Amino acid sequence: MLTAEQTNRWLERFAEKIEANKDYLSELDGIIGDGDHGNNMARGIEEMRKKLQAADPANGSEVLKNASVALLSKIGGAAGPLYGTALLEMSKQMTEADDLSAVVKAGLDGVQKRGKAEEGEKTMVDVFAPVYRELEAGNLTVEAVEDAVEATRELKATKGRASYLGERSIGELDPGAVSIGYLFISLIEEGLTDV
Amino acid sequence: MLTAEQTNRWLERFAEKIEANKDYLSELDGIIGDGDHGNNMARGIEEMRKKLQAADPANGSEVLKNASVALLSKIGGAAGPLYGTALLEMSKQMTEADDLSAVVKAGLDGVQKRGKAEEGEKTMVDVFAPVYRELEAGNLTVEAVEDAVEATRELKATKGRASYLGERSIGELDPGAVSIGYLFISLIEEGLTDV
Amino acid sequence: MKKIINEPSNVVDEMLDGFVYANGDRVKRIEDTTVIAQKDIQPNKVTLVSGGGSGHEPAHAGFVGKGMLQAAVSGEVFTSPTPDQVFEGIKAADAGEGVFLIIKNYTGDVMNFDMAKELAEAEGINVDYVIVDDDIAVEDSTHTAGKRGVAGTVFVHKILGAAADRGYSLHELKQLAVRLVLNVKSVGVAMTAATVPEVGKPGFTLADDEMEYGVGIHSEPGYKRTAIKSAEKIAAELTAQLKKAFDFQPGQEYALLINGLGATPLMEQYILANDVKKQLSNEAIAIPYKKVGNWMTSLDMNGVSLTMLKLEDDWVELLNHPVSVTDW
Amino acid sequence: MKKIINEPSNVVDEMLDGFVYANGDRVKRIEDTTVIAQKDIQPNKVTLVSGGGSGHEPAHAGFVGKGMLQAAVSGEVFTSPTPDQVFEGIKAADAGEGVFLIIKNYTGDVMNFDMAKELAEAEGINVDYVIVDDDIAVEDSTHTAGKRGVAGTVFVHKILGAAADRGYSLHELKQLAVRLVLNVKSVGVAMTAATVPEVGKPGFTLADDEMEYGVGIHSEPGYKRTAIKSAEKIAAELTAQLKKAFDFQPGQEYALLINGLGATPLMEQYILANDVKKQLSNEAIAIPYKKVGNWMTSLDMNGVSLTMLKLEDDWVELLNHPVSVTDW
Ligand SMILES: Nc1ncnc2c1ncn2[C@@H]1O[C@H](COP(=O)(O)OP(=O)(O)O)[C@@H](O)[C@H]1O
Ligand SMILES: Nc1ncnc2c1ncn2[C@@H]1O[C@H](COP(=O)(O)OP(=O)(O)O)[C@@H](O)[C@H]1O
Ligand SMILES: [Mg+2]
Ligand SMILES: [Mg+2]
Ligand SMILES: [Mg+2]
Ligand SMILES: [Mg+2]
Repeated sequence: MLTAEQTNRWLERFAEKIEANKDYLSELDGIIGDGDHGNNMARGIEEMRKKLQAADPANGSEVLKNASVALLSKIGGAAGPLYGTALLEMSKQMTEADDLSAVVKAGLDGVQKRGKAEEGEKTMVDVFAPVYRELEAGNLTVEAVEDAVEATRELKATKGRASYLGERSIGELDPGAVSIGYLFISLIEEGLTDV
Repeated sequence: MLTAEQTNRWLERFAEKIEANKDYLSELDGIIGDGDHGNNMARGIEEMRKKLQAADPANGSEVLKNASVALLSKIGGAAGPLYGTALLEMSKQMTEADDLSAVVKAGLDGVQKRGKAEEGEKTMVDVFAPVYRELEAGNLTVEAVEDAVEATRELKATKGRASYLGERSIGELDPGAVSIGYLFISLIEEGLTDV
Repeated sequence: MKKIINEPSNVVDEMLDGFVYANGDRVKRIEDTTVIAQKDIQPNKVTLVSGGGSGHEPAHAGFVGKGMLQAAVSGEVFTSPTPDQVFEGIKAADAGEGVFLIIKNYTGDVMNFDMAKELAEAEGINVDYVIVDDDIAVEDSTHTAGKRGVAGTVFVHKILGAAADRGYSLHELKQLAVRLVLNVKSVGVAMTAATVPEVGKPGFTLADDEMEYGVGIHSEPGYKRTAIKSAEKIAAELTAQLKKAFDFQPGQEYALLINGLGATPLMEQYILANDVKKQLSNEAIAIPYKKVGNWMTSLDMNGVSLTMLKLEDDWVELLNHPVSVTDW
Repeated sequence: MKKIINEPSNVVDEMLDGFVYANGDRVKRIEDTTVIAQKDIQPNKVTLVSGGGSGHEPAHAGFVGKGMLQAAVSGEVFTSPTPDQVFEGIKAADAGEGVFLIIKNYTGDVMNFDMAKELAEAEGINVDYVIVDDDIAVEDSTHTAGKRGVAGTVFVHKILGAAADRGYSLHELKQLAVRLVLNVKSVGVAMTAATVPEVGKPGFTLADDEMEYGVGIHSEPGYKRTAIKSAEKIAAELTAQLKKAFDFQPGQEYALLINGLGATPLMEQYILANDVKKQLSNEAIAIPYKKVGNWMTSLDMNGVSLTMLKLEDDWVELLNHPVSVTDW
């Protein structure tokens, strides 16, 4: 299991990326959605930082649980329940096994149970799922995450997003895919995929 | 007294001028007022034409009275009661004397009683009053009417029109002065000032 | 011009028919007129008639019904109705105890309503009236001698309507009306001008970063043009103007109306309400009655006005008196 | 961006405070939440909670009061509120007989309300819900699986509120709600997109001579972009869509809601009402209930939507059931 310190580092790096890219995420969402994803995430991140700084967690699972509650209570919209669920399920799984790919799988399952999206529908699932597969195969890299994010560009939004102007969505990245990408890139950059 | 035929010719020429200048009058009103004077007058004129065509008046006084009722019932705003009153008072005066300047004076008095404006406040009174004086002096010309209209340009709207943006009104003609100018120019052009 | 209309010259007629279609259980249109009248007017009470140019919806037809107006007369857009139309309104409202006219202070309105009053009196109907001039922004503005009549008129409708419903005589209504008008003041701000359908372009132009304090509900000039300010600063300016005009004294009670001018969302009106709250909480006055929304609009003008009414006697009660109208 | 606001990130908080300032006799804000709740909720009745992203005012706080909603939960602008906030709303509304949630069909709203329901049930509160998906414009649009929830939600609030006030059980409300949702359909048109304060520019762009049919209340894409049409043509298109979706049959009765999207003046809404009247008079259906105004807005969007509800049983009576809310 990740230690509290490791998990804090992971989420802090994630937080920095979200904050640095807040406007970018909202811009992406502005093209194919309603333009609030960056603001939603930034609101959640601010609360998460506060909660994590105030807490004295025993292990990584507790850190994830605290983060989950913070994100759930501040992001709102679709991303809030999805991030909240992802982190909560990962937290739960972490208490049971040390296998990081099983942890990520639990998060992915949670997201899919909550949001009912399959792969290919241009959502964060299109990053979550390949990340899990690469992890399991033992070769998750930053490039692999970035490729998965980039691949959402060519997908046509369907579940939850298609329309007669569906073509609006083709050629643009999915904002939730980009933000969840940051989560996994942070994990790699902190060197936590091999612990 | 003007005959019915003469008065009809007078008002028909007036009607033509209003219709031809409907947009111009509204544009003038748009600069210093609310932009409806041309539309207001045109609505009244349409009704006046209808009424005058349907009527079988015995004399000019009756024509003016019918016109007055039509204008009053369709122009609305400030111009409606003023035109309605002007024509009604002129109609009344016409039954009493043949003197055209006395007729115009009656109209002017009616307008001032109704609207409480003095000369110099940038209203139709600034055309009505000089027209009366010229008529009385026996030398009313189209040029004299046009000069009176033109002179409203330099007046600053006061009664009913001044404001901190009062300078908006300087340099522009008063729309009601222009329209009442057409009334008197029509009178001259129909050769009715010497009858 | 992005408007949902047909012929620009037909907007008033079609609007009135649409209004009756939607609210036909409560109101009717007097045939061949622009009068919207209450159905089933109670007998033996003084009745109220108001109106003016169109473009201020829900004023005035939206206030027709038991407890408020018995008839509303609509002119063309931003143009006073003609005397014959107002006269039709008076006849439609008359229930035998006299008719009271509520007139906004514009040269055209005053003259046309006055002539209608003469017509009605000639037919034996008792008529009295009040002229509302609540806009403290400017004296002697375009179209007006003295101050203009704006959103404060709505409080006058409401209170006089309640008083009439309670059986006030024509004379008592007049006395109350005069006191109301002395005690009601408004001031507004515009971000954009209104576009009259037949004109097709805004009544004046404000740059993208400009707004103007004191603009009238027909786009008449205001008293100060400035860069766009925050809601907080706008609330500070508007309440300062009202404070100066009223000379707030400790213990006084006021009613407050925040009025959207047509294109300003309710969200912004409530944000402004919050800033007005902060401003007024610095004063030793009480605000036992408050109302927020679009009441006296100016077509698609983006802006708001603030109205305060210094309360006397039982005026709060009259404000709270139940009504059965479309918009209150 | 011409808006009367302060910090764009603060609009919801300030709006809610302003709302309570203006309507504090009827509602309160639950401290440290975005919940507006009715004061003095009657005991022993099922209570109603709705909400969603802000920017749709008067929905939803304007409908809080006896006979309609007991609590409204506001998210950030166009962003569903979080589960803890909805949970606070449920607790504030709960009067012991269960709480019924009215949810508009957006992925975010459905997930957040669903999680709140779980939280409430874990604390022993009985919760049931309905998901309103009245917008027939498009299937599977941005933010939504299936059809979106728009202005028809207002009819659902009104009728369920009346039914709850009359003592319906949670189970009976659910049954009624399901039937309502099957019978309510809406479709709209936008002349301009809304500008979210934190974004600072319109959600999409329409040329000066363009409009778009079927745009959602968060600026989601519609089904047809076209040159600006007359009110008559717009009424024909919107009623044709509804006719097709309902398959009008002789003798049917419908309620009609004409809903302004925020920046469209009432005048235009009534002009459209007049054209809708002409369209519907060609059908052998009756419209015993009609309502026109801004009920489910999209900030400063210029546009309107049309909602029809096929009436069954005593639904007209429930629509006419008296309420004590800020905006009805
Ligand atoms: N059903 C779903 N399953 C998985 N992810 C989803 C789903 N719906 C939306 N998302 C993700 O959420 C992102 C949008 O989040 P956000 O903009 O914050 O919320 P909202 O869509 O409510 O405005 C999308 O880019 C997408 O990645
Ligand atoms: N008190 C007044 N006395 C005389 N003329 C007046 C007065 N007020 C306005 N007018 C005239 O009426 C004209 C405006 O008419 P119009 O635009 O039709 O009505 P409104 O001002 O109600 O929009 C002005 O240009 C002016 O000449
Ligand atoms: Mg979004
Ligand atoms: Mg004018
Ligand atoms: Mg006018
Ligand atoms: Mg959103």
